[in-house]
Amino acid sequence: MKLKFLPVAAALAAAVISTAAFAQAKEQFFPVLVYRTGAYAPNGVPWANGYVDYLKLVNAQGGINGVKITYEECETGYATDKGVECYERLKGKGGGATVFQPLSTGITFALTEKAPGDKIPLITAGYGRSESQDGLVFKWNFPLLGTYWVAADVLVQHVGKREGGLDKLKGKKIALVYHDSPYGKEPIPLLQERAKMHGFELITIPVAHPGIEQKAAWLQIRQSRPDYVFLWGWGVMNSTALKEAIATGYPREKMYGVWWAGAEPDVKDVGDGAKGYNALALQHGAGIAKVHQDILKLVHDKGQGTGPRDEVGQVLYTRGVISAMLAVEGVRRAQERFGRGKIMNGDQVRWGFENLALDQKKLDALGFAGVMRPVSTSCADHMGAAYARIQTWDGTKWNFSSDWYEADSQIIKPMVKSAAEKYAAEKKLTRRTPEDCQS
Amino acid sequence: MLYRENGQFKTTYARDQQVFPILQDRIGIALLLLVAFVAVPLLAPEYLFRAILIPFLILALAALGLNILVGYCGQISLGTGAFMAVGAYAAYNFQVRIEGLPLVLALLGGGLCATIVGVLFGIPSLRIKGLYLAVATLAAQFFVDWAFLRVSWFTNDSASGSVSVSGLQVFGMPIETPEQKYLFCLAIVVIFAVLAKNLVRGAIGREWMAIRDMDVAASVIGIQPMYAKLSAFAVSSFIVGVAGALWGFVHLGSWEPAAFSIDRSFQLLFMVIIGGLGSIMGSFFGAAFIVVLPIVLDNAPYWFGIPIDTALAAHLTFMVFGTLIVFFLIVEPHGLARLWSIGKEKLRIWPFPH
Amino acid sequence: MSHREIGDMILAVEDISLAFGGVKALTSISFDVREHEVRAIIGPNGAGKSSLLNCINGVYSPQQGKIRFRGESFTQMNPHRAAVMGIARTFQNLALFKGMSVLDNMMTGRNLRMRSNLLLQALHFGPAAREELQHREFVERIIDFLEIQAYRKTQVGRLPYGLQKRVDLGRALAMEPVLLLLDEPMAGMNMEEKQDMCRFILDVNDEFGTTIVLIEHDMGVVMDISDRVVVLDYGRKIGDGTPDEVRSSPDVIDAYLGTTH
Amino acid sequence: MGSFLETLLGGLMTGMLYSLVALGFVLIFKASGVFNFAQGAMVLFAALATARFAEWIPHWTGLSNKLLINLFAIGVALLIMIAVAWIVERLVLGKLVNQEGVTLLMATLGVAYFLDGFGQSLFGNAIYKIDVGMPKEPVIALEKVFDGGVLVSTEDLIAALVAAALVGLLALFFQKTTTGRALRAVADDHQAAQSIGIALNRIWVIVWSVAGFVAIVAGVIWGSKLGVQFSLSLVALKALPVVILGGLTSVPGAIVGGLIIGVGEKLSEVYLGPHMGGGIEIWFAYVLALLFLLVRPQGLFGEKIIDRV
Repeated sequence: MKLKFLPVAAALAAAVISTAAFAQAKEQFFPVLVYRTGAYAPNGVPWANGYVDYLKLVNAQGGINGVKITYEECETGYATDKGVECYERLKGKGGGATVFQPLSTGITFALTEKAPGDKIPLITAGYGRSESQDGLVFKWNFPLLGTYWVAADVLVQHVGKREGGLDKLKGKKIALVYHDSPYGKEPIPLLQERAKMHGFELITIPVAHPGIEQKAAWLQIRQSRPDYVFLWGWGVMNSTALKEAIATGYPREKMYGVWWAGAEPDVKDVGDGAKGYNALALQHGAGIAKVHQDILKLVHDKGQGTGPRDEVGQVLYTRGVISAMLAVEGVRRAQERFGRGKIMNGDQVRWGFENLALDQKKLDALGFAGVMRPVSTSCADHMGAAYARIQTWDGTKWNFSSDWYEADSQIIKPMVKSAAEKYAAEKKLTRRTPEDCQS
Repeated sequence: MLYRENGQFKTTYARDQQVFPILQDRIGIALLLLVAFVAVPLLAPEYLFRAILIPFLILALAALGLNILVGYCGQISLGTGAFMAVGAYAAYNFQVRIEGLPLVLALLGGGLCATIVGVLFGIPSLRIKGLYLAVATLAAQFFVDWAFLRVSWFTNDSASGSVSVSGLQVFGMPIETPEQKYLFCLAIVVIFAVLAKNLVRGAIGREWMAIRDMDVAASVIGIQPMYAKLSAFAVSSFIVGVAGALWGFVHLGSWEPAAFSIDRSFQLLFMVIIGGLGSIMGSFFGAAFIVVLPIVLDNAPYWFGIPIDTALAAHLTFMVFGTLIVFFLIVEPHGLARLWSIGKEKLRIWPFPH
Repeated sequence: MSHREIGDMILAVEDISLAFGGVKALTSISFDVREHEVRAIIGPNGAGKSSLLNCINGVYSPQQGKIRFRGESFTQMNPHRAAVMGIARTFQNLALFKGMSVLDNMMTGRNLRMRSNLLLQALHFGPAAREELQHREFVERIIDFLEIQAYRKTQVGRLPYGLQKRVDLGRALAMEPVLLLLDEPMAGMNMEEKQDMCRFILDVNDEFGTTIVLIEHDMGVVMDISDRVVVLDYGRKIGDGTPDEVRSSPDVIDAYLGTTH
Repeated sequence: MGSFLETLLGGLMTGMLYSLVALGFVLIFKASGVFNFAQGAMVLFAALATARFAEWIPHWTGLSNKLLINLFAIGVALLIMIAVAWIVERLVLGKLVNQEGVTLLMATLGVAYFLDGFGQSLFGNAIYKIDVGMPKEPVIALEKVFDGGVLVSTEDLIAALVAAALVGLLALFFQKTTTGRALRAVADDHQAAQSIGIALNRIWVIVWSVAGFVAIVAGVIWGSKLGVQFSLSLVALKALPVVILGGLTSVPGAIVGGLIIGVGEKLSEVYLGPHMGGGIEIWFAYVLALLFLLVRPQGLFGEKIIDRV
């Protein structure tokens, strides 16, 4: 058996490599890790469609300074070991992968260990490990636009404001209903920090994968009567949470979801019941901006749309678009230094991400006016922005219901530093020097 | 014509008791090892190592461990993933808490902890039989998963509950490149395979099989069911634990309990049954089949340049996989190992049918 | 008949009663077995013969009564202790280890005598290997004795019934038992198979001087080979003595007239 | 006290649904000795079929009456499940007669993989709605007695009632109808059943169809609660401790076991959970069943196994 499989697999793998080898000279290869199947598919699919559609758009507009984009999808099913297999499968293709975006905290953890060896950057826009903001330790991780600590911090700020000042949170109860996995646990340290500062009580209620069994959780909530519920769910867990909230009569107005619990699939089939439910917006919300019109015009109208047309402009779709845009702009930025119209390798792209300077003008030019705020990263700060807004579901669509909040770096910075230090110590890494930052 | 035992007379029982009494088999194995240890590291591309060979070896080891329990002692377990998890997290703790502890010791330590947990959850087997036991072992699965998510001490208080290791080395040699990792796993797997083979062909192996085949008769002969069953659980979960540690340390590098979920347990049971219950070699066949098949299936479209929607491809993989499972169970319920030995028999008497 | 002198009492069953739920299987049975003798237990189906053997080697535990074996007395045996003390047993409807080879089946009979620990066995080294060999040699002697050399490596599941019966006997003999309990060793055999089996049993009794308690239906066989006979009917003892005494006992006669032919 | 009652009720109602899924296991195990791990996949498959046809039928027929649509959809789903049962018998079980229990178990896992893939590539893999007009808003009872009253989720209540009705129906079917008796005969002894002229394969098709029907009902109930989506196939896991607690071969066992597990789970989560960091219900059920088995290895109502020599 083994003997039989070795040559077969070897041959096939060889075939893959060789095709990669003589891949057309002027193409930049983007691997696309997706999950279009399994428990989390309903949320994974629109993101993937947005991501791919944007790559198609860039090609339709002539590529990155003339460099065409090639891409290949690989199905991870949100499972870590499948994710690793996909990573290994795609990292060598098309002359070398540009950047990976696993859209899974679990996979991110695994790839964080592998990426440095292969010199391939990871973008984890709005997820991943919060301490990876510290670029001096996490050279290859880019949690652009925000981490879970940012999200949690903004939520606390918002409910504080709603109470009329953070000091008013004293004696209040906030329940965190979270997906029992690294993803769901990320915000806990920050919330505990804030709880200490403002003297509110934090009740943590884990929900086991995939999150369809929440009756007990919500009975607890009904009994402990928290003033607010933060929902850290993904996939079917979100809609289930809303349904149980209805079934146990917890007011949706007092529920706040993270930006992964604030999209159409989470509320659609709950319908009117979800009216009043709030969720964070990772900068952008839903709706058609210029970039969407371009995609409709240059991709969908050409019959090349990846998903259904009416999906364009949805929350997760747009997040996919933004993620792809960030990846592409990293390459563009790298080209400015290492040569326009050239193919960038992982190391060069990393520099690009480290020196992103997407000001409002650039964003408007790209068609992202009104979708997001400027992002500017540095060697030390791999996040680039820490802003978010609250959006509210009115029964048919998401509307913004707050203006911008910026996460309090006073609180997050030290946490990031100490966590990153701990990681560096475990891995026996030394912080990067200014010289290294120039590279 | 080449495969014959004619003229190979065994003059002593010692000769007769060799693992591979037939010369050609010995040569075959020698060649196989030569290829595995020398040729493969030289020839195979990185993807083959990282995505196929290393997972194959580690899961084959786990399947080997499970096979001792299910195949030899007849105790069905659906908690294998849990024992892998115990091995992995225990090894992790040994590594981070004991400064400069050699990797091998950490792995074996992981194995030992898995043994303890395994025996603990094996105790019900003294009263519960068959499918009841199988489902009961799920208790281990879910409890252990939960414990590693909840008790932050196990994960060295990492905020996310995910742990990671790096800078692996054995006797001063680093285990970083795929080749090194592959050879390290291969060495461990070969050693364990030999040890396991010795066990199952020795006294304890006979006790396990006796319990499996006819427990009353076994006890009449003087075999103590308690000792036989618990020793099977112990040996099995030790091997499984080491495999788990390897899975975390060598393959993933960073993991969370989800890496050892119930799906893993089922996957391993598949390997054992498809490969062949009560066969060391079967564990390898099964592992190869279950690891390689899905990858081949969902790579196939790209290799043959058929553009196919990712979701559809994944679903087709599911369907083909399920169908093949059923197909093999129908064709040869005793697993690939049986097919293999039948093939050998045919070859031995070829060209004469009888 | 064989010429070896019967020794003194080795096994005594004293007033044994056994019941499953309400059903009485045995009611106050008593009898004894002397060293080196061949003791037969006969009786119609469901007379409780097998249950009696199961009590003797502790598979069942009787509600009342004692079993005295080699001077020690037990209110209830357990299989392991019985085995350790040298009681071996074959089964009415074969209880061989179907998945294992003839050789391995017999080797299990030696397990009690194997001392080397798991680690040594795993390394298959030094004492472990040597031990394995010694016992292999012993088992080979039994294989020769039972004339099944050709089937050493065959899975017992694949053997014809008659041969399986032999393996069953061989497995018991491998234990070098002091007392051998045979549960219908000739059931379902044809004439010459029976003759072979008789020969084996007598030889065992002769050469190894093993005491034998056997259950058998075939009256002819019983009368030929056994020194003394116990007769059971509906779980009660209705006769005990030499074949001739039993044959002439009225209770036995009508018990049998009542059931057979 | 009020909260205790709520938890108890919640547990009982969830338990009723567990019983329903468990029943699927028991039926098949009784008649064919197969421990059917495909039960979960069948629930998902049935739910997907129902949900999608409920969407499509209006398009095709222009039908507008919700009740009719749902009935039609369920009807179609039932036909499909019968087809599945027939195919499974033909292509899988029929070929695996008197194999080891564990081999059959693995075969059903194979079937499960196939159904998961097939169902989703046929019907899609987004979240779909089953709207059988279940009331969503809860009612508060006994407000006089306890402060805050006792909250009763009407949806769960109805679901539980439907489940209970179905369970009762099946119990009757087993006791009264000739087919039911035939099934029981098969369960007790395959050879004997055949000898008195019961065609096994026919029986198996029937049983799997009945299990398919149970899957539909379970699928519709869970589906309208959670939305129809891959995760539905995981509800079957919740039924495993139920079947071993109740005994693999006992219909009443499935019912009582379901209630015990349901209540045990919820009480443990709500009252023990907070002290243990939460999320314990996932293993509590199993540990409960395990401890129970130590006392009664054959489960609550399972037949005792005596091995004779």
